[in-house]
Amino acid sequence: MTAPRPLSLHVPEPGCRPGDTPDFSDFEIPRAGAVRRPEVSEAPEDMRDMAFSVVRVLNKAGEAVGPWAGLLDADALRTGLRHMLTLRQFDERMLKAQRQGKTSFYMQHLGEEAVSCAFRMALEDGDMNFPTYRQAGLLIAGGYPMTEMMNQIYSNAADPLHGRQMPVMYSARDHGFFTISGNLGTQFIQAVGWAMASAISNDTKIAAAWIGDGSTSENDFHAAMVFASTYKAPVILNIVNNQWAISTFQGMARGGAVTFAARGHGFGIPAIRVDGNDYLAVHAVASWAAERARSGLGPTLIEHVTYRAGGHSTSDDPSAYRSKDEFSAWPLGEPIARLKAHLITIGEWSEERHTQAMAEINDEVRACQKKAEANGTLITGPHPSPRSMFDDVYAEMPPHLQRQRQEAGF
Amino acid sequence: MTAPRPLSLHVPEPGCRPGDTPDFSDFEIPRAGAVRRPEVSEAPEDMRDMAFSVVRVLNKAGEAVGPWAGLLDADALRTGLRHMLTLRQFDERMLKAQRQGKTSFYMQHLGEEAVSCAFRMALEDGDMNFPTYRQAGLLIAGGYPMTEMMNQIYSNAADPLHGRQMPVMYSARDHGFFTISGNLGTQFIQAVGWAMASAISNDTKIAAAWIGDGSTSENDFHAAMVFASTYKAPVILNIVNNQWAISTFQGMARGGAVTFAARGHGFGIPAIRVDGNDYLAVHAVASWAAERARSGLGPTLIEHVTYRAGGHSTSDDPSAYRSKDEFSAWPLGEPIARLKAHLITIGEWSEERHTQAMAEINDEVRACQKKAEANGTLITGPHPSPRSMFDDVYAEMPPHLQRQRQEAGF
Amino acid sequence: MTMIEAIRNAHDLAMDRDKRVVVFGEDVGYFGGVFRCTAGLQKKYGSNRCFDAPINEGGIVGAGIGMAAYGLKPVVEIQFADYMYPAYDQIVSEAARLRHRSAGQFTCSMVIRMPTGGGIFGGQTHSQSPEALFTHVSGLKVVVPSNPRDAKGLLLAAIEDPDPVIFLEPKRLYNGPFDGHHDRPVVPWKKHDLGDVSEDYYTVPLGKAKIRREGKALTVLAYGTMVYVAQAAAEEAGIDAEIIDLRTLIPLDLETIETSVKKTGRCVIIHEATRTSGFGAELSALVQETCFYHLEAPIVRVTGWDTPYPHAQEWTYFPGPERIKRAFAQVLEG
Amino acid sequence: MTMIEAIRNAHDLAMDRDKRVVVFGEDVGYFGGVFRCTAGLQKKYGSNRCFDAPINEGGIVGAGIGMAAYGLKPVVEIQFADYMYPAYDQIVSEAARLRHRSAGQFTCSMVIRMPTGGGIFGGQTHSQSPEALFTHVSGLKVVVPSNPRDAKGLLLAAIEDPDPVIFLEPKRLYNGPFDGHHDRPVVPWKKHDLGDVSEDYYTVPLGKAKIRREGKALTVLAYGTMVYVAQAAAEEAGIDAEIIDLRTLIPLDLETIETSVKKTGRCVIIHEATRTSGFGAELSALVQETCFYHLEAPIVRVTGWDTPYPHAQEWTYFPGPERIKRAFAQVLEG
Ligand SMILES: Cc1ncc(C[n+]2csc(CCOP(=O)(O)OP(=O)(O)O)c2C)c(N)n1
Ligand SMILES: Cc1ncc(C[n+]2csc(CCOP(=O)(O)OP(=O)(O)O)c2C)c(N)n1
Ligand SMILES: [Mg+2]
Ligand SMILES: [Mg+2]
Repeated sequence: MTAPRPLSLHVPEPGCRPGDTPDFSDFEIPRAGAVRRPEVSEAPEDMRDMAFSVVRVLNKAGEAVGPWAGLLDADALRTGLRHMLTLRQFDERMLKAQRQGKTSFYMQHLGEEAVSCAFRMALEDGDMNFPTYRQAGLLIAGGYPMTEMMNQIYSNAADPLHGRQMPVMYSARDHGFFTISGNLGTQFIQAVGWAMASAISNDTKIAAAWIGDGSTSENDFHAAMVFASTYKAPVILNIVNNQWAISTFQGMARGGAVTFAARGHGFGIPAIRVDGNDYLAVHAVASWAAERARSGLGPTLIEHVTYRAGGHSTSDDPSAYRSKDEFSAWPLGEPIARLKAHLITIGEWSEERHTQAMAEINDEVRACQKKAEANGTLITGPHPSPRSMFDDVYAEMPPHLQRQRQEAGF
Repeated sequence: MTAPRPLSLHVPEPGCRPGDTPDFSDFEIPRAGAVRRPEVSEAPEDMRDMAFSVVRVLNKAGEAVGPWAGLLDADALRTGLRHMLTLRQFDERMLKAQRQGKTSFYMQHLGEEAVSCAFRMALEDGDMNFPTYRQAGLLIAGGYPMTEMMNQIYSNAADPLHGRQMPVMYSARDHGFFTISGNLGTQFIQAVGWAMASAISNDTKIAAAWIGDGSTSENDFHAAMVFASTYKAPVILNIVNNQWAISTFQGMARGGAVTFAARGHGFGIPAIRVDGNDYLAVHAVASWAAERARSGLGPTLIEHVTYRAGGHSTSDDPSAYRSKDEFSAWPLGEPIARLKAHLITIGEWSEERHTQAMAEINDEVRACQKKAEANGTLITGPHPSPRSMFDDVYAEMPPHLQRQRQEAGF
Repeated sequence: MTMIEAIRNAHDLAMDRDKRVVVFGEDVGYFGGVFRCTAGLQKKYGSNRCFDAPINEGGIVGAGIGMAAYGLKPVVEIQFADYMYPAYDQIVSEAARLRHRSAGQFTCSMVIRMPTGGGIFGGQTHSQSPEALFTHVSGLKVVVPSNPRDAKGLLLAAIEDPDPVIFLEPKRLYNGPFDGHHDRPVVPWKKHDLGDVSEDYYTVPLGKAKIRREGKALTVLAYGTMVYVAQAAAEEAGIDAEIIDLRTLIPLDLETIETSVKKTGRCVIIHEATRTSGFGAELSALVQETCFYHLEAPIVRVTGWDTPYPHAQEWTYFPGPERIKRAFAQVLEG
Repeated sequence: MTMIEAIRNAHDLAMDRDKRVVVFGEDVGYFGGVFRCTAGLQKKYGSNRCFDAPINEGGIVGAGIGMAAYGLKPVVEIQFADYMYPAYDQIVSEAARLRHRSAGQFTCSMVIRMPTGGGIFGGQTHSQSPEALFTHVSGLKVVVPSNPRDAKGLLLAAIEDPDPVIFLEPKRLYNGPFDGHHDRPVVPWKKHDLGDVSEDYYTVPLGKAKIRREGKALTVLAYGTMVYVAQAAAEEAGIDAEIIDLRTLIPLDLETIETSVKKTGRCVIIHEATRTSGFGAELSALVQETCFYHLEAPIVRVTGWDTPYPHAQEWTYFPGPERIKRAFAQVLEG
């Protein structure tokens, strides 16, 4: 044996840092319609290919093609477009509100609107999402009042969470939206537990777990995979691969794997990659996974391939770690433009209707904001009473908290 | 859409519980020699098949066959046989010592001797194992003095760990054996960190991580996979699938996956399943993985398929949860008998030599035990001074521990 | 009943009465738990309600949180308290916070059981008493029973409780009231009044301490195994000690403590856990805050040392009767 | 220098001096950390010695332990102390125990840095002060600097230390000595004596407290941000308070504490963490044990409440100058 050569550490680096020219040429993207649609009952071992391709429905010409097309009629598509436009305008206004000091913090969805908006339409009322901070589309598409969201963001007197949580950490049980945790990943296994509970109770409801590409590294991801695999829990496990986790690119979490979806294979969990900027594809894949879960076939892992076009949060300036041109080079385009083009292509939409819709949404979001601001903002108040801080630590306030509340002067 | 049917929870059960007839017919075992030997540099994506088969060298006729054969000469094989026989006799004597009250606890290797004994011979001095409690073969095959092991087991005056650790929780830095943790799984990621350190230091040493089938469920398994994958750490990740984790069978941890080895695929880590009761196969696969690590090709995951023939520990009675006949039905046989038969087949061993070797080993183990017992046992003492309990909490004893030691009367 | 039987019986009654109660953990299903606390439940209630779990404590608690959020009442076992650390994030950041952060929309009625304490040659990873790591976390309740009758009633109260309850079972008490004299055989529970446990459903309310021995000379604050060690010490030293079995650490029955210390003017606090930042520190601070003008001597803590729990030297680590007698003398001298 | 610059400078000097020092954590490499404490290090020392990590705190610490066992000196960052829980098992069961359980064969010279404390509208998951969860764990050292000069010297001492050190950085102090008057702008460190930091290599020894303000009326035990809040309270109330900045919680400088309390006879303990079983409880117990006969009034704790750290009401949670002044009055009345 020859003397071994010295080892060295491999530290993955993105292809493109500030100043570099973005290059996504190693990202293999199949043509829309090219990827097969397996039967939901197909054996997990027989559909491993699904983790290495990308399900796409909308082609460059704006047509919906292939085996995953055809699920949504024009009305549904127009509703979807409206949801995405609403989310985008909501984001814009709240970003501005944050800059004006009306709140402390905000996180937007720019470029990823299709993921949560389309997914929500594949669920039934009563199903439960365990979201991260970047799926507000689940609320908007689910009809949760925007004013309530804003009340939460402003920590104002009407905040349903009494000012306790940071902005965007919504909770909306009646809208199938679990209370968002500031700790990454924890909710992934909880979703599996919720789904197990539904199965234990011989219920028909399913759960949807959400996690970011970066957060798949967290250990709770493993717990979720193990439990979902072992108990065949009726849960959809969603990875939103938006390419970035604050300043680290997805390769830091993915490591030597070809895709995040491939993580499912070690657990016998069917895994599908989907074009996350294609509203129709996300909806179709989500519906497929929901059918599997509801039929007792167990969990499905979905990797939504998308791009975080904005900063990580209002505390973040991405120009410090990535090229400003990356989003324009991003090969999957922009979800709103793509759905709009499709609707126009099939003759169900027009520039005029679009302009009009934008104006309507603008009015609506503004009106909500006005209502919310009437309840106060973080800077002006009124805020929820500090007294309420001592509530809900327990169902019943124990003596030591009563004493402390008194000590605090309430 | 039709009304969905009520869900129910899937709880995996082993095929065989006490009273049932063991049936391993669903365990697909290739013929010895049938599985290919990829180049170490083959792309991980091209060798996924290796996770779904079983590398075997020794066939039923006792011959070493196929592309993984030929690495060890007769001397090396006789040494291997001696290591396994020694480990078995060591186990027998220590089990008995525990029953006699000379120590509080013991864990044996019955049926799994090949795994750690053969693996050790594929490593170099200076490499570091991060073992569980069921790899004492690494010490025996590495030449660590048995008397020292017994001193530890007896918590006697000569115990190198000063009576601090439970029996079998050895630590032997100079023998490439990391201090065993009572907490399952924690050491798996530490091994990756050690390997990263070797790479950072441009060293040539590699690490070997060890975990049981049941313990792969622990979250640290994920941490290890993520870090090993991301940094291409020079580490061998060993899963010892001995079919049981106390009372739960391997299916509770494996879930819907076909094999544990498949866990590697979601991380782009090459994974090989090996007949853990085949000394030659374990050694060959370990050597292959070590070559990969040393060549800068990164981690390899090995699933050692074996069977825990004894109780989980001296606190456990397996007849409460599995059939007494399972081991005799176990299709991969018994590692010592198989290596012995091979040596006889190739004319390098005989029943007489075997009997003689057994007697020699018996003498050796007895002699070590006598020496160890001269240093004391748990029941008789002498024990390490309780005073030493306050040492090594920190390199230098801080004032509060000095005060406490005084309070304790030392 | 032994404490194991009492705990098993509590599970049985809870499962029988409330379909929402589900029981799981490592080796908990078919085998019935390494300490046999759940034996027979899977057979009786089916593997949908009592089942084995993968070896992943964070997963067990995390899945339990999801189930509780759905509306079930999970009662989970961590095989040894020493193995709760991988679940600590789920317990602290999630179970304990759910009600507060969601303003009551999502709650977590869950019991997390775990055997604690040493004296069984378990070494550093089968002997720990991590109660202080839970008492520091707002949103958790923390219970430590000291006998079968309480264990059953407290466990049923914990299962009824709408919030997460950490239920710490001193494993040295499973079979009898261990008093620290490890060289003598333990008298089994069936020979002890508190081992006489009704088969009926009853609860012992959380947050209420119990005076195990009345006395005027000094007050002992103890829980779990230490209650018996304190009793032995008091009897052997012939000291008129008032021994309070706290039973619940959070919420704490400060009233009973305060009344006693104001009466005796002297206080000894005992626990098996490591001293620094142990629960004894909080007790000491509270006694000092509430009884300062009644204290006639410094409060004394008798505890495990600030070292890992050793294997061979465990009786030097364990706060046995001799150490407690010395503390009594010290606090009476003061 | 700001505290951030001082910490960065300490990293730089340590890496320059000792090739074994490696630095990693989430966003720590290319970007230089969300608080910029490691900015420039990757560029200077290469990505073999300063690199980004996957988002897995247990993995970061676990890998660090392996590296330390190999012989490197990892200095890792947990992005916020609130995210240390997934690493808690590796810290408690492994890093803290390695030397003891292997009788010194394997050791863990590692520094685990994490920003702590609130007052930045971070809500319950960007504001926590979990020091008591570390002080209860034998084998760990726990450091909390209160200014740039100490932060640099203590960090260098921590890196030199042969054992695992938890290094808690009060993020509210990163840019200036925050005194709790959140309605006033913070004076930057460059206008403060303790912001005048030498570029040279120096250490501040672990285990030594510092008296920040001498006084005779009462003793204040504080650390981190609370040092400045206490100073403001003392000045505004015109009270002759002796303020001790503990700097290191484990090992604790009990001598300095004892001397001061024996002199003043009165003691106020302040921390931002939740009260029950906070480090204040241990301090109170120790002061009571060592200074009982000198105490003229009950020791008072001023702390965060036993609730999660709220977003909008954070100034009610934060122990500000007004609450501390009330505590001063209380302890002087007693
Ligand atoms: C346990 C934990 N560790 C670290 C953080 C800090 N943090 C918040 S978001 C984030 C990046 C997450 O990236 P990704 O999962 O890809 O989600 P994305 O923001 O892209 O949607 C980090 C590191 C946290 N919130 N919780
Ligand atoms: C964190 C943790 N959880 C639980 C245990 C208790 N325990 C000890 S061994 C064991 C079973 C491990 O099974 P496996 O990983 O298959 O290893 P084997 O004993 O078969 O070699 C369990 C549950 C532990 N030691 N640590
Ligand atoms: Mg992301
Ligand atoms: Mg096993």
